[in-house]
This record gives sequence, C-alpha cells and structure tokens, in this order.
Amino acid sequence: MTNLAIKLPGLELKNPIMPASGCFGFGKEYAKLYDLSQLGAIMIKATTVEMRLGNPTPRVAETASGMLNAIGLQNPGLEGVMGSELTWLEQFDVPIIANVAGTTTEDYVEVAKQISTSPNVHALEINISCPNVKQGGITFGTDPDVARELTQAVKAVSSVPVYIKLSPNVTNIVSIAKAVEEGGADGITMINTLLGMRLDPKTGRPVIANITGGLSGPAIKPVALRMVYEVSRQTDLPIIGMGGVADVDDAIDFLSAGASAVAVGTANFVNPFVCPEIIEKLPERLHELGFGSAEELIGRSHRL
Amino acid sequence: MTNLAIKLPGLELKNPIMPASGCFGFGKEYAKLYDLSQLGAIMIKATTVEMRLGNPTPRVAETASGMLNAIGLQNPGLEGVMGSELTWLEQFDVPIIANVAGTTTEDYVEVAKQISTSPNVHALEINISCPNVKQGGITFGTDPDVARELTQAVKAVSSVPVYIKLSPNVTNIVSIAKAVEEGGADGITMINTLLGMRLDPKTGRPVIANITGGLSGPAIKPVALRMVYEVSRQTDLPIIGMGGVADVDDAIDFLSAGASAVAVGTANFVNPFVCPEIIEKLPERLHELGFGSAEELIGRSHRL
Amino acid sequence: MIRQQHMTVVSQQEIAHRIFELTVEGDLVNDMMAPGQFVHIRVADSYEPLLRRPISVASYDKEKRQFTMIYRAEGRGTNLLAEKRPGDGLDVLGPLGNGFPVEEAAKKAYLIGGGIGVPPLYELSKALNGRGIETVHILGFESKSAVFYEAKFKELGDTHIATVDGSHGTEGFVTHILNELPKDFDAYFSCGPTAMLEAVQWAYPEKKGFLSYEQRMGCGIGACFACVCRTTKSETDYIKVCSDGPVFRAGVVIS
Amino acid sequence: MIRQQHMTVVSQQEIAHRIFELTVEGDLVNDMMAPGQFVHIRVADSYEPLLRRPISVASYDKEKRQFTMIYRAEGRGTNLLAEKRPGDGLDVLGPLGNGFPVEEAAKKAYLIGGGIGVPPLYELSKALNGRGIETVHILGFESKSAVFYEAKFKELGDTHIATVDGSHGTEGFVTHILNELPKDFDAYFSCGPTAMLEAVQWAYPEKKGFLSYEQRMGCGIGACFACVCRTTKSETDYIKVCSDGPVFRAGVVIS
Ligand SMILES: Cc1cc2nc3c(=O)[nH]c(=O)nc-3n(C[C@H](O)[C@H](O)[C@H](O)COP(=O)(O)OP(=O)(O)OC[C@H]3O[C@@H](n4cnc5c(N)ncnc54)[C@H](O)[C@@H]3O)c2cc1C
Ligand SMILES: Cc1cc2nc3c(=O)[nH]c(=O)nc-3n(C[C@H](O)[C@H](O)[C@H](O)COP(=O)(O)OP(=O)(O)OC[C@H]3O[C@@H](n4cnc5c(N)ncnc54)[C@H](O)[C@@H]3O)c2cc1C
Ligand SMILES: Cc1cc2nc3c(=O)[nH]c(=O)nc-3n(C[C@H](O)[C@H](O)[C@H](O)COP(=O)(O)O)c2cc1C
Ligand SMILES: Cc1cc2nc3c(=O)[nH]c(=O)nc-3n(C[C@H](O)[C@H](O)[C@H](O)COP(=O)(O)O)c2cc1C
Ligand code: FES
Ligand code: FES
Repeated sequence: MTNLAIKLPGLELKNPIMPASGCFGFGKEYAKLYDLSQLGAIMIKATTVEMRLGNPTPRVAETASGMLNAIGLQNPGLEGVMGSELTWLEQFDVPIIANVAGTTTEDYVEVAKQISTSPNVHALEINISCPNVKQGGITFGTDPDVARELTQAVKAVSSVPVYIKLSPNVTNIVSIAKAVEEGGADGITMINTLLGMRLDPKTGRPVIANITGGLSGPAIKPVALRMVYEVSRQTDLPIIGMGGVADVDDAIDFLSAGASAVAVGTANFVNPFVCPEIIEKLPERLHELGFGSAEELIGRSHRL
Repeated sequence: MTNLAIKLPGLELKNPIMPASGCFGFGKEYAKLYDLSQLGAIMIKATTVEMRLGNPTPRVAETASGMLNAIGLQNPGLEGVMGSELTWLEQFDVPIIANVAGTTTEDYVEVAKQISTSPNVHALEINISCPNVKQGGITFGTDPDVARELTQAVKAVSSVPVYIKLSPNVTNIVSIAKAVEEGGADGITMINTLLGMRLDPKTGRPVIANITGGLSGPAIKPVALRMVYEVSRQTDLPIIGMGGVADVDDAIDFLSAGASAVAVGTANFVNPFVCPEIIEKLPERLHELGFGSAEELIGRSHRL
Repeated sequence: MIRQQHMTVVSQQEIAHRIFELTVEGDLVNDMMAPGQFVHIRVADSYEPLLRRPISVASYDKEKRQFTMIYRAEGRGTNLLAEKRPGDGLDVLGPLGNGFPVEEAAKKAYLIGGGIGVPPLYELSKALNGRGIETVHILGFESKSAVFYEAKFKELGDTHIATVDGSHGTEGFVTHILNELPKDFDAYFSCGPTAMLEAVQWAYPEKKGFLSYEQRMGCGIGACFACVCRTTKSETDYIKVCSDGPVFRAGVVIS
Repeated sequence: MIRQQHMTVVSQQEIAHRIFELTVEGDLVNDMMAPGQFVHIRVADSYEPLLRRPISVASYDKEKRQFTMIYRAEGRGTNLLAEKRPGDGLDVLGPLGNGFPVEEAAKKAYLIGGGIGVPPLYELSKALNGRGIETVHILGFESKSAVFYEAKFKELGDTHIATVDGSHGTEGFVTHILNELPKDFDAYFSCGPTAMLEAVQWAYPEKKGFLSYEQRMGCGIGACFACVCRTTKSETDYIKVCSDGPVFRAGVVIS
C-alpha cells in the first residue's frame, strides 16, 4: 500500500493535495461535485476583518497557458467566514487552512487571532503577497524586515501553526523565506501569482479593470518550481508548493523540488475534479516510480 | 501609406521589429531563409571578451507555452564577433544592436569600447540580466546602484548609444530603470528571461544540466507587458520591448504598453519567418486599428 | 446536478457569417432545467487556450439526449470550437446557472435579443409557446449576414429584426422597434450586450422583466468571484452571474 | 534549401507498439539530399506544446513528393503527432542537417541502429544497396512489441535483431551481436541512444564510422546554440548537432 499521508505543523494530511486559496471559494460549489473529505486539506478564500467587495470587473483574463486575476480579496469578512462558511465546512473530515489578508498589521493580527480559534481551522496561511490590493498586502511580502515582524505579530496571537504565503515578485525569495523563518513561521506556502497585464489589441486598453492582475496557471510552473527548490534547500521550513499544478506529474514535481504538500489553484477552473483525480492517481504513479510513500519523494531533486 | 519607421537613439528603424539577442545567432542561419535587410534591426548574440563555450547540455527544456534555456552566453568572443560575424553582416542594410555581456565591469567596458567601433553596430544592448552565468551578470541587473555604475562606465567608452537590458527577476523594476536612466543610458530593452526550472517527473532530476534556466516565450508575455507599461510610465527612456512576442497583435500590445520597438525571441524557433511575417502584417493591422503610423501607437494604453 | 462530461458532436453548421450551430449528445442533457442555462466548454485538450468558454443552451431535447448551441467564432477559443466535426468529443461542464422563469409570463411575452444573445431565447420561446403564451420576438443583429434563426422564430410568433447597418429589417437597434410596438405584454425576457439590456430596462420600467447577463468567467460555478455584479439591494450586496444568474429580474443588477 | 511548409498527411499507421509510420507530401521533399537528414515538426497550432520536434527522415520519394518518418509516441508532442489523420496538414521545417555520406562505403557496410534510431538507416540502406554496397543490419529494440521494419531490412541484406528482454532475436544489446559478427566491412553507420553510439565506437576503433547524434533542440537550424557538443579537436572546439550534424565521423564528438 502506497502511503499518501503527510504530517505537517498543525496538519495531519490524508494526502498531500489541496485546493489553493481563492480558487475554491469556501468549498460550497465543489461540494456539489464531490465529497470534500477526500482532500488533504482546503485553503479557503482570503478573509479580511470587514467584508470586501473587491475590484471592478473584468477581473479575469486568459493568457497563454495561464490567466490573470484581480479579484481583490472579495470575501464576506471575518464574521461571515467564521459564522457561516467555517461552520458549514465542519461536516467534512478535512482540515481547513484559513487564508488571512489585510492592509495593516492590526488587520492581520485581528483576523489571525479570531479565525485560529475555529475548531476546524488547523493552520493559518498569511497572505502577504496578494498583488491585487492597493496598499499593504504587496509590500509585506517584498521586504524581509516587514515580513519578519508581521510573522512575529501573527504568531503571537494565533492558536494554530502559521504558514506564510510568499510572493514571487521579488529579487530574492530566499531572503524573505529566511526572514519569516526567523519570525517564527511554522511553514511556507508558495507561490502566489506573478504580477502581469493583458491589453486588448483592438483598443489598447488593459483587459483587467484593475489594469494589472496576478498571473497563475501552467505558465508559471517553472518559476514556482525553481522558487520552491531554492527555498527548500535554504530553509528548514516545510513548504506547501503551488503554481501551475494541473496533473499528477506536476504534483510529483513539486514534491521532488522540496514541497511537503501541493496546492492546486487555477486548474480547478479548467477541470473541477482535478484535486480528487490527482489524489486517485498518486498511489499508482508513486508505485511506478518505485516509491512506497509520498513522503519519500519530498526533496528528491536535492539528493540527485 | 502606413509609416512603420521609428527613430531611436542611434537607430533609424525601417520598422519596429527585430530579432532578440540569442535567438538569432549572428544572422547567418536566418539569412538562408529570408533577406535580413527587411528587419528593423538585429540584436546579435551576447559577446564577451573571450570566447565562451557556455553550459553543459541539455540547455533547453519546453514548458507550458514557454521554454527554459541555459545556453550560458556561448559566443566566439570579441575578436571572433568583430572579425567575422559583424563583417559578414555588413552586406545587409540593417542596423546591428550588439549585446554585451561579462562578469566584471572591466569585461563590459572592454567589449563595449571595442564593439561600438564596428561600422554597422548602431547601438549597444548591455545584458546585465542574463540568469545563466554564475557570477556577475545577474547581480548587475538586480541592484540599482550597481546597475547605475555599470551604465556610467559603459557610456564613458561607447561610441554609440547604450541600451540597458533589464532583468524581470526583481522586486521593483522601475527602480532599476531609473538607476540606469541616471547612469546615462540612452534606452532600455526589456525583458530578459524569468528564472525557472523543470524537473523530469520520472527521475526527479532537473531537465536543464545547469539546474535552472531562463523562461521565455508566450508564457511570460503578461509579465513583460506589465513591466514595459510600468517602466514607460515612470521613466523617459525609450524602450525596446520583448517577452513572448509571436504575432502581429503581440507587437501591437508592446507598442501600446509603451515600447518604441519590439524584439522577437523564442518565436523564431517556432516559426523562423515570424519577424518578416509580423513586418508584413503590421501596416494592414495598423490601418484596421485606425492608425497611420507605428509611432502613433506607442504608449496608447497610457492615454486611455 | 452539474456534470463534467465528454460529449459527442452530432452536427456543426455555419448558419450565418461566422455564426455556428453546434449540436452535441450526452447524458448531461438530462439535467437541463430551463431555457437560459449555459454550459462551460473546454475547446481543446491543451493549456492554451486554458480557460473554458461559457455558451448558452439554445435548445435541448432530452429524448435524444442532445442540445444545441449557437455561437460566434470570434476569438481563439470559439474559432477552435468551430473546427469540431461530427464524432469529435467535447468536454462540457454543465448545465450551469439558472434559466428564465417561464412561469412568470401570463399571456403575452416580449423576447428581446441582440447578436449572440439571441440563441437562448429560442428554447425560451418554445417553452412559453408550449404553455400557451403568445411570444413576440425582437431581435437585433449587426447586419444581414449575421442574422440567424429568423424563420424558426417566425414559426413561434411575431418576429421583428433590426440590423445596425439596415441591411435587413429595421435599421438601428432593437429599441427602435420597441418604440413602435404596443406595450400589451405582461413580461419581457432579454439577452444580449449589456448596453442593450440597460436600454430595454429603461424602455419598460413598469413591466416585469428578466435579463440574462454576461461577464468574464473563471470557474463558471460560483467559486472564484470573477463574474460578480453589484445589486440595487444594498451597497454591499452582489451577485455572481454564473451561479446566481445569468438571468436576473430587471432592476436588480448594477451593470 | 530549408523550407517551412504546410505538408499534407498521406498515411499514418501504428507499426509496432506506440511506434508510428507517418508519410507526408509536399515540395519540401525535393530538397532532401541524403539519408540521415531530419525535419523539425510543429505538432499543433498552439503555444502548448510550443517547440518543434526533430524527427529523422526514414525514407523519401522525390517523384511522389512524399517522405516517411517513424517515431515513438512518447511525450506530449509525439502523442499529438500520432493523432494526425490522412488529409490533415502538418507544419514541417526542413530538410535539416547533413545526412550519412554514402560515398564513404566501398564494398560492405554495417548499419547499427537502436530503437527510434533505426528509421534513418532504412533510407541509408536503400541508398547503399543502390550503389552496389552490401549492407548488414544490426538493430536493437526494447522488446518484441517494439520491433519494426524487420522484413524491410531483410530485403536489403542480412539483418540481426537484439531485444533487451530477449523476446525476439538475441537477448541484450546490439553489441552482443557485434561481438559475434566478422569485421569484414569497410564502414559502419550508426544511429541510436548515445550510450549505444559510444559502445559501437569502442567496438571498432580501427574502422571508418559515421554516427548520428541526438540533442535537445531549440531552433533546429544552428542559431540558438542549444544542441552543441564538444569535439576531440581542441578544448574550445564544438559542433552543433542540428546544422553541423546530426551525422559525424566516429571519434569527433565528445558526448
Ligand atoms: C452566460 C454566458 C452565455 C453566453 N452564451 C453565448 C452564446 O450562446 N453564444 C455566443 O456566441 N457567445 C456566448 N457568450 C459569450 C462567449 O462566452 C464569448 O464569446 C466567448 O467566451 C469568447 O471566447 P473566444 O475564445 O472566442 O474569445 P477570446 O477573446 O479568446 O476569449 C478570451 C477570454 O475572454 C472570455 N470572453 C471573451 N468574450 C467574452 C464574453 N462576451 N463573455 C464572457 N467571456 C468572454 C473568454 O471566455 C476567454 O476566457 C456567453 C457568455 C456568457 C457569460
Ligand atoms: C536529429 C534527431 C532525429 C530524431 N529522429 C527521431 C526519429 O526518427 N524517431 C523518433 O521517434 N524520435 C526521433 N528523435 C527523438 C525525438 O525528437 C524525441 O523523441 C521527441 O522530440 C520527443 O518529443 P515528445 O513531445 O514526445 O516528448 P516531450 O518529453 O514532450 O518533449 C519535451 C521536449 O524535449 C525534447 N526531447 C525529448 N526527447 C528528446 C530526444 N530524445 N531528442 C531530442 N529532443 C528531445 C522535445 O523535442 C521537446 O522539446 C530524434 C531526435 C533528434 C535530435
Ligand atoms: C481567481 C484567483 C483568486 C485567488 N485568490 C487568492 C486569495 O484570496 N488568497 C491567496 O493567498 N491567493 C489567492 N490566489 C492565488 C492562488 O492561491 C495560487 O497561489 C496561485 O494562483 C498559483 O497557483 P495556480 O497556478 O495553481 O493557480 C488566487 C488565484 C486565483 C487564480
Ligand atoms: C535560447 C536563448 C538564448 C538567449 N540568449 C540571450 C543572450 O545571449 N543575451 C541576451 O541579452 N538575451 C538572451 N536571451 C533572452 C532573449 O533575448 C529575450 O530577452 C527573452 O527570450 C524574452 O523574449 P522571448 O519571450 O521573445 O524569447 C536568450 C533567449 C533564449 C530563448
Ligand atoms: S465564474 Fe467563478 S464565480 Fe462566477
Ligand atoms: S537547435 Fe538551435 S543551434 Fe541546434
């Protein structure tokens, strides 16, 4: 029997596959398609203190093997998420990773403190890297000192382990990773989207109302993989890797690069069954490759 | 008549389309396919003081809508390039932009000084952004101060205008652009490749012998376009834009974003006739869009 | 229930300039519930193009397990879709969204469509006629070459055509026709460009109306928040076109 | 002259397990000059997969303007290629590279191939036989199910087959057969995995040999420096497999 289980701070995962934040809402829609208890975990949509309506539309645009989005952290706010979304999710046997966003340190602290007390929230993912909010968000993820301090502040109040979600839009991602490690982070999730833009060749106007958006999907996989590889070699933190995962071999690649678990974002829109499909194929693929467990594969590329 | 001509420091371009450095060698191979005098300009392969053999193979790997390369600046060296390649190119009525690379400031200065005296070299493109050389290269492009000083040093010795080629692997590309503007650069070319990686899912090994490589092709176009847009709004330097250009609408997009001319890299491998094809289609497309010249389109997205 | 199904192309035909009628077969049709629903189509087994394309159901036949779409081959995705031939497979996610509430019409309904907003009105008209409701069709197109289904709509009721260039029917927009028609209907149903929907709402502020909206989509099922619109209900209220719509009562959506 | 041409698929057949024989037609064939040349194929009109795929010419017929390739459907690109049907178009860049120098063989030649390195040896054998040269074929495959063209080679000369699993012919590698054969030939030609080329060179240090190499390619025409190998000539000498090769004299390339 191939063992898919992975143990991470706060998380006992049945398998290393989970939907990425913002690409799965709070699970309700996908629950109509399959049993969410199959998933390793669920990363829910970013939660902010107050409800947010996000950016004007169009909010998405297609690009070659990728897409841009500028949703802008639309969410029902801390009360809405804790009151209705998380409670609803309790019916499933699946750990929730709550994605926390804000524009000030106080915002992050407030959300982290409260949401970490929800019984099914087993870990926090601190989104210091969303490119689609005008203030705050992006700078937290690009300056090591700011990232360290935010990590410390969140760690001080969280009742569950804290994962920091890194932005790829930086010169040196290892320096940010090391800073959050120093700040006491329990793990890292990476990568968030690359900042990009699409124009309408007819009008010359940006297709996304917000002008720029975050690039995700298979197009960014090489960048994501390189960053996971670098960070996993140079820090001791466990990594939940993501960026362009769309099939079982992509998941294998992220584990090989050094991730301990893998999140699937954009691919859910292309194939809503992608997560259970990868989970189903993983044991056979591991067996073919000569591995008895998913765990053995982690960081395989470093050992070669 | 639609006017395609563009005037840039040192360059009187018949049209705004040129092959990007490293994707066209020194023109010999493509000269067998079409008349190089059709091109707006030619950006030749990076030249270093001494001949270089580059990295071990495999040097290329395909990715979703893109490719990775780690050629590693293989070139015949200053003497070889000036002696045989540039002389051979004199038969064509096309300005050459010489791509200059090195590992120390002295290297860059040496190549810039000499190669800028070649009669058909009308401008230099200083490659401070190649991700595939182990020392030097990459850091020049990621630190504003270093970039400024290198620009000054090269400007001091060059007999022709100097364009600096920016790396996209930075937190803040505008700060690098401003630094090279202060350093006296005549223009900017952007973007070079994004640092990426591919693994073989069977073995877990990196496909590229050099482990990481530079990501190019349609996958990176959204990132390139966003950066051209940002830099063109915040500096006064003319930009030669590139990154994923593969058809006439891509070229339109880069001009709209603020580039004054457009370079085509990876697409030459997919369609070796891509440059003359874009040049041929440009007048009709401009006419359809209601523009009388390519120049009018430049920066169109800023004015909307 | 929403399914993702590998359906089979039964027929594909160009019925007007770059307008294609595509019929596919599969069990997914069993779950179709109302005219105005749509499907989300993956046009190629490639990452480029990556996203699915939303296309309305123009008509369906549960007995034959077939449904028909009508679409304009315009961009990358729809042009690839136009290459499908009978026997080819097609990856369809659906049925999605809520359709037109046929039970809201009492005696006579106006069906107002523009361009590629016309197709869902066909199944709607059949359904209304099936309930004994008189339907009047007011359809706008770019020009004569883009007109389709005129005869089919005529079989179901009075049909008025407007073309922007005047090459067929009335010159101008559907609103030019609406101005000339009596207001003796009890409900209207409309699908087309947002500007048209706005104009139609303005024309009949006192009538019961149902409008089908378009938005750029990601998931198509309500999870990604790509396709939202604010509503007139409150400052903080919003709907998702894909899962709450695409059909909404007139006066609700701020577009 | 190198051309980029939209050729037409004449036939496609699976001739062994996941091994396809594909014949296409077009003027580009007129420029083919020697067995061992290759073409660079764009398998889909999409950016994914992006790059062309290098495939050897297995045989060509200038009168019919047709040439044949034999390839293994393995990864993304070759699997898409395997979906092409007669009548479909195919974007081919070629002919590329320099082929085998048939004039270098005097009386008797050994043709040593492994797996998907076997195909170019077929046209080569025909050309050598056409010049009155005796050919002996030593061909290695994974297993019986992967063997192709055995009968065709037999028509041209002695043919020995090795399979790794022993399911057909000699068990093991081509070198196991070479050890048993006389060395009464004047030239050998080989194409296959690099390890096999190395072994063959070691087996016949004193003979005249020509080897066809593989490398990952970008442009396929000599411009991008993706496909280089160092040579035995000097520390700084190198060749490009695509334009200087793919065929080189034994002892030249450091692989
Ligand atoms: C609910 C709904 C029902 C629709 N029904 C029909 C129909 O029955 N017939 C028909 O011809 N068209 C219909 N459309 C519009 C259709 O989805 C677009 O024409 C199509 O997505 C364009 O894709 P493309 O590949 O041709 O264009 P591209 O420009 O390549 O598309 C790029 C991206 O933009 C999106 N996009 C472009 N135009 C639109 C648009 N108008 N609406 C939403 N997304 C868009 C695409 O889906 C894709 O993600 C409908 C749209 C919606 C939202
Ligand atoms: C000169 C030459 C002649 C060849 N002739 C034949 C032939 O006649 N029949 C045949 O079956 N194969 C031949 N090959 C190998 C063939 O090119 C690869 O099998 C093919 O490119 C694999 O593509 P894929 O899409 O199936 O695999 P993928 O794994 O999707 O390919 C990914 C990338 O790697 C490259 N690649 C993968 N394997 C190889 C390889 N072995 N050599 C070069 N590039 C590779 C691909 O071209 C592509 O760019 C030849 C290779 C060369 C260099
Ligand atoms: C529509 C959309 C919404 C997203 N929203 C969030 C979010 O709320 N919080 C967050 O941390 N990341 C968000 N992301 C980023 C993803 O979680 C993920 O990091 C990124 O998309 C890369 O993975 P992918 O290529 O698999 O999509 C969003 C991505 C998309 C496409
Ligand atoms: C094979 C290859 C070699 C390259 N060599 C160089 C080089 O020598 N100097 C340089 O400045 N850029 C080099 N580049 C980068 C390109 O000039 C260009 O900036 C980049 O590829 C993005 O454009 P594209 O997406 O159109 O390829 C190379 C790119 C490729 C793919
Ligand atoms: S398209 Fe994703 S919520 Fe509507
Ligand atoms: S593949 Fe480009 S030089 Fe050989």
